[in-house]
Amino acid sequence: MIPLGHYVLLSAFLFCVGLFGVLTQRNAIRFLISIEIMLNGANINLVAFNRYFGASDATGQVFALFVIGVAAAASVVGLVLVIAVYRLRKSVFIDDFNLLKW
Amino acid sequence: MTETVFYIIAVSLCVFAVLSVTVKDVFHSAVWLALALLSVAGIFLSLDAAFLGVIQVLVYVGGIMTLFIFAIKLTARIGDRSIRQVSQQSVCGGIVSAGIFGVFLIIIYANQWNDMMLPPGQGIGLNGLGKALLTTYALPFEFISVLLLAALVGAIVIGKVKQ
Amino acid sequence: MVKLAHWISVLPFMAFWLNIMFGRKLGKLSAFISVGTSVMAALLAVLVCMGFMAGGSSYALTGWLTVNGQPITLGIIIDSLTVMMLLVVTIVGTLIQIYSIGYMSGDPRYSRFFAYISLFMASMLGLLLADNLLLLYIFWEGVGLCSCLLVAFWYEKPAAAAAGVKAFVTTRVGDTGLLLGILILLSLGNTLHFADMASVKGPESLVALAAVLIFLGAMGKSAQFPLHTWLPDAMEGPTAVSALIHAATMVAAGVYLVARLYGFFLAHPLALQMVACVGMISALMAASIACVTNDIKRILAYSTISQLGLMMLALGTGGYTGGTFHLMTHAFFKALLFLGAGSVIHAAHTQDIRAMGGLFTKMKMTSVTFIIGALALAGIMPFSGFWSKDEIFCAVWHHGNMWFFAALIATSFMTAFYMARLVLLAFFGASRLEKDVHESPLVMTGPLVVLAAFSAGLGLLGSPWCHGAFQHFIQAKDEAIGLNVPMAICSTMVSLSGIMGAYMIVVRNVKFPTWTWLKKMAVNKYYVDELYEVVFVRPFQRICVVSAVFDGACIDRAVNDVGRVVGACGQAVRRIQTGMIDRYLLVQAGGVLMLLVFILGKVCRIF
Amino acid sequence: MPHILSTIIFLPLLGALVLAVIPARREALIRFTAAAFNAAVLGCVGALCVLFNHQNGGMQFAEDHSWIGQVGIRYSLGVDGVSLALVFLTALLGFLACLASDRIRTKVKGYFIVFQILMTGMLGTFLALDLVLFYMFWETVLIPMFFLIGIWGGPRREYAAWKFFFYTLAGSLIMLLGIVAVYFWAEPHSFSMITLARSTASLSPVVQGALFGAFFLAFAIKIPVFPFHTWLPDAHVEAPTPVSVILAGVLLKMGTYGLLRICVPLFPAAMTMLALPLGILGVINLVYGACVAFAQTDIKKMIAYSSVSHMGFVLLGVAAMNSTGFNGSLLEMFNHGIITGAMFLLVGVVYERAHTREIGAFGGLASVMPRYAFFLTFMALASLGLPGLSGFVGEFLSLAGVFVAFPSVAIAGAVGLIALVVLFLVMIKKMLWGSPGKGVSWPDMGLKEVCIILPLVVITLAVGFYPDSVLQYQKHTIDILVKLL
Repeated sequence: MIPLGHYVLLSAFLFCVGLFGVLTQRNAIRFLISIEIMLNGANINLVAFNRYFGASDATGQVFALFVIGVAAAASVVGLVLVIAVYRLRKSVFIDDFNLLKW
Repeated sequence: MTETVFYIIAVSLCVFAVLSVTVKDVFHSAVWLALALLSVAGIFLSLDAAFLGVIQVLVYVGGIMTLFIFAIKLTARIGDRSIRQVSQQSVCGGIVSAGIFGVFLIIIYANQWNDMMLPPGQGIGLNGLGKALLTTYALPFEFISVLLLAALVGAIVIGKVKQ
Repeated sequence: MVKLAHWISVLPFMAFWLNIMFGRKLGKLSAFISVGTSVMAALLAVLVCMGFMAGGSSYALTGWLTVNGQPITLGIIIDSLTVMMLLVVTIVGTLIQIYSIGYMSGDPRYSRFFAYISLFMASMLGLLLADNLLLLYIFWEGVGLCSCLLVAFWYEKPAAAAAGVKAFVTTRVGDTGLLLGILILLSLGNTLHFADMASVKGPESLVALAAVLIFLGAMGKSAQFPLHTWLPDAMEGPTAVSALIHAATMVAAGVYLVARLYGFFLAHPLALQMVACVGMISALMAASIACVTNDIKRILAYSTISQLGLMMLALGTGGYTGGTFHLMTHAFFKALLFLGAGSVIHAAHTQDIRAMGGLFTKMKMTSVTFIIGALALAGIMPFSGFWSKDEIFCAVWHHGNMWFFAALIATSFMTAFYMARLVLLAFFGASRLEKDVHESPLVMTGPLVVLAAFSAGLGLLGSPWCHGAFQHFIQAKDEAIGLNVPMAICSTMVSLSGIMGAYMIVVRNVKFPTWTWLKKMAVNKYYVDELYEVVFVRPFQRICVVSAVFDGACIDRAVNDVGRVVGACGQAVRRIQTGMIDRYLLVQAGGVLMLLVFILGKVCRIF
Repeated sequence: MPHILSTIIFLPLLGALVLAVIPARREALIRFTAAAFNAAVLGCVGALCVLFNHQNGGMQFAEDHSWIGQVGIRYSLGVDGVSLALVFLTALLGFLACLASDRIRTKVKGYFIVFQILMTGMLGTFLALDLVLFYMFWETVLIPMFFLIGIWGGPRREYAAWKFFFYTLAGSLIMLLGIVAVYFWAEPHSFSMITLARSTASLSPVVQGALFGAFFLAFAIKIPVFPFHTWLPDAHVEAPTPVSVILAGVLLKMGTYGLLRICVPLFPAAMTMLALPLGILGVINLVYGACVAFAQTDIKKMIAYSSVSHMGFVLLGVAAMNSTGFNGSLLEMFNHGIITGAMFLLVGVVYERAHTREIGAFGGLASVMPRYAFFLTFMALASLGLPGLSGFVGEFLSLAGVFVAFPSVAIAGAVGLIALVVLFLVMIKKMLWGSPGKGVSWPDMGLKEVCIILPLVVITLAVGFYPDSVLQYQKHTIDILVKLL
């Protein structure tokens, strides 16, 4: 039998790896990839708690579904933006887009 | 038996995630991500959330990954590999994320529910999930469709090449 | 009749406003307005004198101010001293204004001169009529202002402008003493009215300090020792001004103040002692300087300081009649001498007596009157100077100590010496003038004759022939009336020896073995001016420049620095916004981490 | 006239609205209506003076309506002996400054609208009896003055305007703190000065001292007291002449009025405790102001510093803490407003002809402009405290009052007076006497300029000869004030 702790540990690990990815990437697309990893980490947590605690109702799973939906919408818009910016600045690296500085 | 399967999938998931984040080439990173998403689907199955696993495979691996591949192909240029992918502040990022992971570990091990075993009985089935979706969560369900539509239209508008 | 006394001061004031407002249009007429009002004032003064003889008394006019709960009322004081001074000032003032019609005839600001003269007359007469110290102080400053305006009348000359400012500031230093004296008396709850000045309540030391401070005001106005430097410089003004203000009236105000507060001063022997000492020092010092100066007006200026010193000496040693009598006679003959000098300068266009000579033959009227004045000043028998100086001799002999008497003898000797020297150099001997010289017009010599008559005859009032009329009039309390024959012989001997000395030096040019360093000191006026320059004027200017620089550099910069510091902080904080997204995310994640640590540590006590 | 005070305060505001309607190019009409409204205000204040009952020292023509109910802030106005003279001074100087504003040629409409708002602010400050209302009017004065200096000023106007604005604002914010603190510490929570006067007296001296410190800082910057005075010369040098008249004539008095109206009745224990430091500050103001003024070459800066030293006298009067001292300081405020207002008008006359303020540029003006010379000499003598003119009476009463309390301070003040005398006499010598320099051939004062100066000269003479004409109004109020101590 798998204790709940392992699931939570797994999702925490995924979340932190995603966070590390977000903090260190220069490429905008890898940035979005890392965000996907973080979101999946959260999903695992949701479903795990739903299974272990409230198995009778489906709140956890419904939320996981919505997370997937929203993540999809977000990454679509993110990628399109990256492509639009790429078309303008011929670069995908985040530190090139620093117009909004002092 | 299912424990060993779960642990195999979990470890592979962790490896894929780490690889996806650290590998040099963007395309390889995307591929590792796909594998990671698949293993997440596996985890869902082990949690008796079969529908979710399927949705995960369909939406994430099928939909979003193709998007990523397209994006990578559109923006990747030759010689991209040589450019340094990791920003100067990788060390700080690592420390902060490790710190947060450490805090999470502490939270996990400081709580009593982490060694709780799987309660008997099956998780909620598909019809329970469907009933919940269309009754208590009907409003968010409608919203999510509107959201996806908006994202769609927005992506088309932004992505349109101006003459 | 006495109730009209305040008009004596108001009439010239009206003349002042008329001349100021319509000065340009009036032109020559302004002279007649001011002389007219002056004559009316003189007549009023005579009427008031007769009214006083018939038992007139002081009267109050209106309430003015309440200070420390003490109502101060304005009033007019009528007593022998005031009446005497009123007569002196109005008569001398009128004669001098008549004289200055001729003297100032060609001046472009003719009407403004007479306006200032009228304002001066108004203030001086107001000063005499004031019945309390505060009202006196107000007119006291008015007189100071007029002297400053008139000294700086020809303000094109920088020397005249500087002299005017110097006059006003030096007298203002003295007046601050008077003001502080008034403040002390007020703070002790006295009413400042002259009537009850004798019985002043308050601690002995504080009231003595008030007396000394009030005398400081008198010293400033009467150009006594420490504050005398402005009088010789005030000779820059027209000679008529010097005659009226710096000989007869304004400088006498200090002596008048001491005489007016005589009861108050008598109650504090310390203050009287100081009056006598200051008088002695001023007399000796000024007389010595006068012996060696060559500018005719400066000789007379130093002579005035010296004579005022004698009056202060007399008052200081209890000689109330001596002081007041000399005050009256001195006003006339010193005015005469100044006007004579003015007529000489008007004709010879030079003020240096060594460049004059032989004027006696060319300017008969001026010379005769000038010599009468000189003899009166020297104190020769029939003239007024002898009688008043004799009173001082008696007073100092009876009450003063030996030092004062020795100083008196020396001053009389020197007075006779420099007057004889002046007369001999200016009027006799060979004429050293380039152009020929003609007598001044009648409008100038007329007043000279009248003044000469007064200088000659006025002394008899105090002589035994009129059996001490002046002493009775002035209600002297303790004087022994009657001529003290040996004292008279002694003073005459001193004066004659002074004249003989001058004759020997000037005509026979015999070289007396005088002490050279004393002569050098006297020529340089005992370096008092330079001392004040080094001690007061230059440090004040330096303090001002330093404080201006301090104000600009320290306080102003401090305020601006506050602004700059805030700006600098703004710059520093601004650098954090680098525009790099991952930098923001890192800071955000760090924030989350710290938040988690804080919450878990503090709130949930997990650590 | 039930609401005469409100009409006096808001008439200029009405004027501003009317001016807003007039098209900008009709400058003559704008000037005329502005002058008309100011004349109307002066008329109302004149009527107020006539209707004012001398014997009654308390508040007259009081108006009291609730304004912000929840907190208890009331719209309460009132005039008594202390504020009557200053309201008259404001109305008079406002009217004369309005007449003297024909030198302003750029953006005339904006100028007069802002000028009217300034008038409202000033009149309100002197008539308000509610601390918050007082604070509101105190702030409304700042903004128009900032624009008046900032837009129509001299070359360094921005710097001067900003400095003036921030300096005074910093002080008044601390005063706001004080107002709120008083509201909470006083027993019956209220903002009205009258009720507070009764209740704060019971506070402990330390608390009163702290509150007094907060209020005093704002007033000290406005008066200005020694360390906080550096904004004054810059503001004066850069302000156009009519604004300079108002700045010197009225704004400085708001600080000292605050002392007399708020600090004395509300914090009597603190005032008596801190009277000596106040006196010492007054003497420093007096001597320091005169010394620095003596070393200035710019005539306006010299007069600005000289008004710093005149304010030293007002501080001495307040430090005396007795009826003579208060009478003296209040009279000195009125006289200083009249005299320094006239001095700045005269400087404006010369500046308009010579377009320079360097004293070295003038010399021998007396032979070129005799009428101007007469007025400048008259006003200089009045400000150096020549007896017989109004300057002396205020200074004398202040010195007499402070002599009773602290003799040494009074002696230092009297000696400091000599520096003031030297300052003004040397100014007269440099400007008027001496031989006229080359190019010094300007026309003498015109009829209009004389008519503007004349009322001030007449008032100076009248108060100098008969000070009771002003003192009678304030005597009884000050007796009540002294009884509070």
